[in-house]
Amino acid sequence: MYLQTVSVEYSKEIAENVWVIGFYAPNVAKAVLPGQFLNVKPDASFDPLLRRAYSVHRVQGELVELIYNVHGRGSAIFAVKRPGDPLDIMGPLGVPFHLEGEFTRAILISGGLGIAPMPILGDELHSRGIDVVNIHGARSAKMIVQDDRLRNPIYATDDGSLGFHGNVVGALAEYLDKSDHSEESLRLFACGPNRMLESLASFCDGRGLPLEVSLECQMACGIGICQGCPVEMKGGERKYTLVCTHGPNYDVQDILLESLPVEHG
Amino acid sequence: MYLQTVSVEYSKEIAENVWVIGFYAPNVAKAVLPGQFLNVKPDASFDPLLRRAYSVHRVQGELVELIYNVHGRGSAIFAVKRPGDPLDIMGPLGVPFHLEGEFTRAILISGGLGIAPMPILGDELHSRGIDVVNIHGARSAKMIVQDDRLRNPIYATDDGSLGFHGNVVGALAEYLDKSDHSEESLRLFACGPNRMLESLASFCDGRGLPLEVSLECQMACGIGICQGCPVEMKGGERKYTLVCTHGPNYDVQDILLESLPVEHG
Amino acid sequence: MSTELTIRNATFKNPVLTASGTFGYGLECPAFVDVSQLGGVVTKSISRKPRDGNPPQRIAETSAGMLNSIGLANVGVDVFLAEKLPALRKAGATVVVNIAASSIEEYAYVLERCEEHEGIAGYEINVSCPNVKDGGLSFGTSCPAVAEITRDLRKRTEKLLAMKLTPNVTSIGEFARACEAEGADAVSCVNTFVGMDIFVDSRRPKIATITGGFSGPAILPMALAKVWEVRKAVNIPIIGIGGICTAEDALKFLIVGASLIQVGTALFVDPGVGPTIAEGIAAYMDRHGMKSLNELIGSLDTSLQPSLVAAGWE
Amino acid sequence: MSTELTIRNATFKNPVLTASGTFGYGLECPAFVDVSQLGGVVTKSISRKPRDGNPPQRIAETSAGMLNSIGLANVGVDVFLAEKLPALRKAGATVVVNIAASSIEEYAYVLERCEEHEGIAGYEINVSCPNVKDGGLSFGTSCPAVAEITRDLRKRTEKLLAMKLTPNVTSIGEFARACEAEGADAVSCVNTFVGMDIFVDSRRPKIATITGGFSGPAILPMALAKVWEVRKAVNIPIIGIGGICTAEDALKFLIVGASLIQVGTALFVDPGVGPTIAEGIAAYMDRHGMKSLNELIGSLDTSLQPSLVAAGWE
Ligand SMILES: Cc1cc2nc3c(=O)[nH]c(=O)nc-3n(C[C@H](O)[C@H](O)[C@H](O)COP(=O)(O)OP(=O)(O)OC[C@H]3O[C@@H](n4cnc5c(N)ncnc54)[C@H](O)[C@@H]3O)c2cc1C
Ligand SMILES: Cc1cc2nc3c(=O)[nH]c(=O)nc-3n(C[C@H](O)[C@H](O)[C@H](O)COP(=O)(O)OP(=O)(O)OC[C@H]3O[C@@H](n4cnc5c(N)ncnc54)[C@H](O)[C@@H]3O)c2cc1C
Ligand SMILES: Cc1cc2nc3c(=O)[nH]c(=O)nc-3n(C[C@H](O)[C@H](O)[C@H](O)COP(=O)(O)O)c2cc1C
Ligand SMILES: Cc1cc2nc3c(=O)[nH]c(=O)nc-3n(C[C@H](O)[C@H](O)[C@H](O)COP(=O)(O)O)c2cc1C
Ligand code: FES
Ligand code: FES
Repeated sequence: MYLQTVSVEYSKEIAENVWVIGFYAPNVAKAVLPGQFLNVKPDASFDPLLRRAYSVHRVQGELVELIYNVHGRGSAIFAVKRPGDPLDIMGPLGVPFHLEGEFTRAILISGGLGIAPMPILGDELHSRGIDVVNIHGARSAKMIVQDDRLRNPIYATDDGSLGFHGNVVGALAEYLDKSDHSEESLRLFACGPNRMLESLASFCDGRGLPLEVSLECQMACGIGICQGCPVEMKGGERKYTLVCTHGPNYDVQDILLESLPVEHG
Repeated sequence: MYLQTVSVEYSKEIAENVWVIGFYAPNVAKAVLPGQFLNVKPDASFDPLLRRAYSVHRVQGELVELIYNVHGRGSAIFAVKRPGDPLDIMGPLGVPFHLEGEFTRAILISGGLGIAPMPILGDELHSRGIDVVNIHGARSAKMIVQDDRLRNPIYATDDGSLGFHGNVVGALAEYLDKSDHSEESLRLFACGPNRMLESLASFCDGRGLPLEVSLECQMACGIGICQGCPVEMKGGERKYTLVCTHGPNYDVQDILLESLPVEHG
Repeated sequence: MSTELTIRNATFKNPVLTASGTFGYGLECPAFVDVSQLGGVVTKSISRKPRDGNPPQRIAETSAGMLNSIGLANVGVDVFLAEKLPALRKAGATVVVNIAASSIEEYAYVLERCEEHEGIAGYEINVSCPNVKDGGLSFGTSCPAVAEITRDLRKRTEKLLAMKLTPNVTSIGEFARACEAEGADAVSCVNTFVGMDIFVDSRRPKIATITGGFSGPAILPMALAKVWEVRKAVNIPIIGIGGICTAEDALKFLIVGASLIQVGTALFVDPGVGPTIAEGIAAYMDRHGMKSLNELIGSLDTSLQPSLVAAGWE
Repeated sequence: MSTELTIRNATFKNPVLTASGTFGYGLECPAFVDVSQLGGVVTKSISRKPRDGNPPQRIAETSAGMLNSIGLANVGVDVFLAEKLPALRKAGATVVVNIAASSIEEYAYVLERCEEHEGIAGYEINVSCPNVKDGGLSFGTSCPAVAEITRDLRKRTEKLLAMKLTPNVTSIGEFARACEAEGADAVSCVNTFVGMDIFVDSRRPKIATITGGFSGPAILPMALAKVWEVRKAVNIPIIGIGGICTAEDALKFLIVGASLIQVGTALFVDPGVGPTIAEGIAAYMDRHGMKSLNELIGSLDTSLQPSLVAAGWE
């Protein structure tokens, strides 16, 4: 884990309100595992005060990329960063996606900015010889990040303007129906709005599909020293798990998704 | 008086820790009079919260220039502005230098950043057919803004690295001794550290020279609504005058310079 | 859709007022600010005699806030009534006169002088003043003193009487209850918090009075909590104050339970922000299909908050 | 030049401690943070039994500050003593155990359990806890309750006993005097202020408990004023806390009268800032030719402040 100031290479809009920020960080590029995040300080001011968590999106050599929505005051500051501007990052943080166990195909399901951790995860799985399919949904075509490097993408839009007309759960159902792959050899990874994760979880539960989810919740420290990021567990000894250090990636069986708030900020 | 967001043309260092920031503001360029200032918001954050006052340095057509030291958190933000960045300005504010009355030669005396209002003042006096002499002092040559456009400059440095070896009061005494000009037709204008103004004031008092000073003091609003910027008057009905709206330019006879604090921030 | 609101016999065309001491007499403001577009203007605190105020320096900036020790500099009630009030009326402002004093008699004197004049919508009583009889301790931290001032002034006016409370007490709800019991029409929450700052190199205080009044966006969460405490304590209208810079900030106070709000420190950054905030509130009401301010005021939804008795301590 | 300081029998190698609840158990911190370079580590509040803490959400960001309602989540005294304390000692930390409880008996129980163990430099008592006997009202806002806790615990330990005061009272000096009178070695000033924030669109509170503890750079001027008030009230050492992010901030507290300081919220932004601040203090002392912390502590120069009796009201 490193705390350092790097220099921005670019920060640019790649789909409607989807921005990518890239910078060279050899130590992070080398250490980071899929599903881990960086905690980034918007600027030196105390307003905004706290760091923001961003999943590592992709690593190419020593170049690290994050993607983000311009949502509030923190991200608005990232959006006006220019090449050469300093960027204060801490990480990699969190427990990576759990990739142990037997599976031959992985379905990476993302809603909106939930696409963030998928490229680095897809790359890793691919290098392990696992088939990767991406199901990526958004409200409309213009919000979809159409990235040629995304492995086997299936797009879903609420308004039908691109790919499957409907949400990612619908697209997943269709894919599974058409697919010749045996469901036993599948592993699902998902990231997106909490309500999307809930409906995906109940779908997977019905079909007996193993699902790993990457969660978002309000954080202060990102390293386990504030106890600010609890999510309720489905039984077990402890009532809560801390998303920043025990997560953000969980087997959906272990947590109570309903305990996650709908709103942030 | 205007409240508007303009676009930065440049912000660059022109002497050791002396920076100039330029922007087009046709309405301000047209309205501003020598000695007036703008109140500038460092950025959209609430930290720093308040606007900073900057004397208008020079106007060329519709281009307005301010100069500043990088001193604290506000000015540090100005220093990293790039061409095209937004700049939130309010002004022109304050009572301009008093130019009424008979005089044929003006001596503009400045210490350090006190040079700020002198170019625009020199230009105006020159256009009125008045001779202009600038006496500009700093600790050392590298902190001196050597600007060819400055009218008849005499430099003074504490370390003797440029021009007169000593402070501006010494340089002024030397100039007056050498000058053939009658002291009756002179008017002095000064801006600089409060302690420089004090010693200049006592010098002028001794010689019976009319001196107008441009003051700096901590402000919150710059427009007379907070009562935060008092300076004590030398008698008169009211005890205090508000630097932002009754000043910042005063006949030195009217105010108690000693009541100005040495420290800011 | 209407943003108008009446308290007692004072009607405000929208819920956005300027806070005392942060907008001068409402006359200094630049040409682009139209005071008639404000819900109202609360004047700088007016005292019996003119006051020079405290020596410099009076201001220090802090993270997202500022300290002040103006010392209630003002022109005094005579000049106010003769010069400032007529000008304010002419400009179309709804005027609330804020009164400061160092004894109950003096509060009464200033208010009664005002009562002789037309064009005052109501009074806001600044109790964060040194009580000379009590050795200079602030009236505002003594509940009996605040009750007594309220009782006395209530007898002297039929106009809107709002008591402006200090947040620097253990239980602001208690003070609000005393004001309600003595017939105040509203409570203004809050005045500044006590703060302090120093220069580390000279090791001297930044402002002449050592400690001063702390205001600005930094205090918003505390001011909001005080309004919430007062909302639970009384039924009279609350005027919410503290760190409001945007329509979103103002909405927070209205939703938590304020009927009107005041903008203070934010005016130093943008003297024209009052009408902008009023427009933002109206736009929000439109977006949420609200017809009147009453649908907004106190509409905080706590139904999803977990029961803390169950979740809480042991 | 030395930045060492001893209070009672606890010696701190420099005046910078981490604040309770903002550094976990001092063990979660990343590898680049060396706890042995800190003056000390104050643990998360430890209670008799483990506590899950409050439901989400527990955190909200505000201008230059944040709200929290963690609900004193902690592993309980048994696990703390068995697992956390030995690890902390091994890491070379000077350990101050912060204790939370809902009754005097419980405070005593936790402290006595700690007394059985080596390697504790002292105790900090968090009195901002709900007193079950008093219907859940905080001990911290009742002066007799704080006095009683101090008296009781003083009898039970020869170690450093610091009472951590809440700022949410009219007169914090009074609480400090009670602690001093009952034998406390120091007072820690301050715990969090009460704050609140809401989402305007859903009109719901941002944190589960509606109101929460407000901390961060926003509160610094108020915390500093509280330390100043306490400095004038008592002679025992003060531990200054509130919004400290830089060496300059820390120096302000020392100059106003704190003997030690604690860094809290700033650790969330930079968990390694403690040693940086300690270095900055040492550099300042060097620059000013100071040989010991005592030359710094309480060295505020108010000689130039105008006499406000003369300048002030009427
Ligand atoms: C593990 C993790 C990974 C994340 N990865 C990404 C990512 O790859 N891309 C991306 O755009 N965002 C991601 N987020 C959300 C991100 O951290 C920012 O909080 C979000 O971009 C809000 O931006 P803001 O600062 O402009 O919002 P503001 O309104 O300024 O935020 C105010 C506060 O609310 C918090 N907050 C607001 N929205 C969220 C949210 N959705 N989740 C958590 N906290 C929030 C902020 O962190 C901040 O503390 C992630 C969050 C977590 C916890
Ligand atoms: C009428 C007037 C004209 C001015 N003209 C210039 C100019 O042309 N060039 C220039 O560099 N500076 C000028 N100043 C000072 C300027 O307003 C800034 O305050 C100063 O640059 C401090 O910069 P900062 O924001 O980085 O300091 P910070 O440390 O961030 O300031 C903290 C607070 O202290 C105040 N402050 C700090 N230093 C001063 C100071 N010297 N005078 C008044 N307030 C201060 C700031 O305004 C702010 O409120 C002028 C001040 C006044 C009142
Ligand atoms: C410079 C200044 C002067 C003030 N003067 C007064 C005053 O004369 N009377 C009064 O009741 N409140 C006064 N206040 C308090 C404000 O009216 C308001 O209650 C407080 O600043 C909190 O609001 P804000 O954070 O929006 O500024 C003053 C505040 C400031 C900043
Ligand atoms: C997330 C969080 C948790 C805290 N938990 C405790 C606690 O368990 N016990 C305690 O005495 N204080 C606790 N505090 C208060 C801090 O120790 C400190 O007094 C306060 O935050 C002010 O300092 P700061 O502004 O530097 O954070 C907590 C503060 C925060 C922000
Ligand atoms: S964000 Fe601080 S413990 Fe998880
Ligand atoms: S700065 Fe506000 S009155 Fe002068």
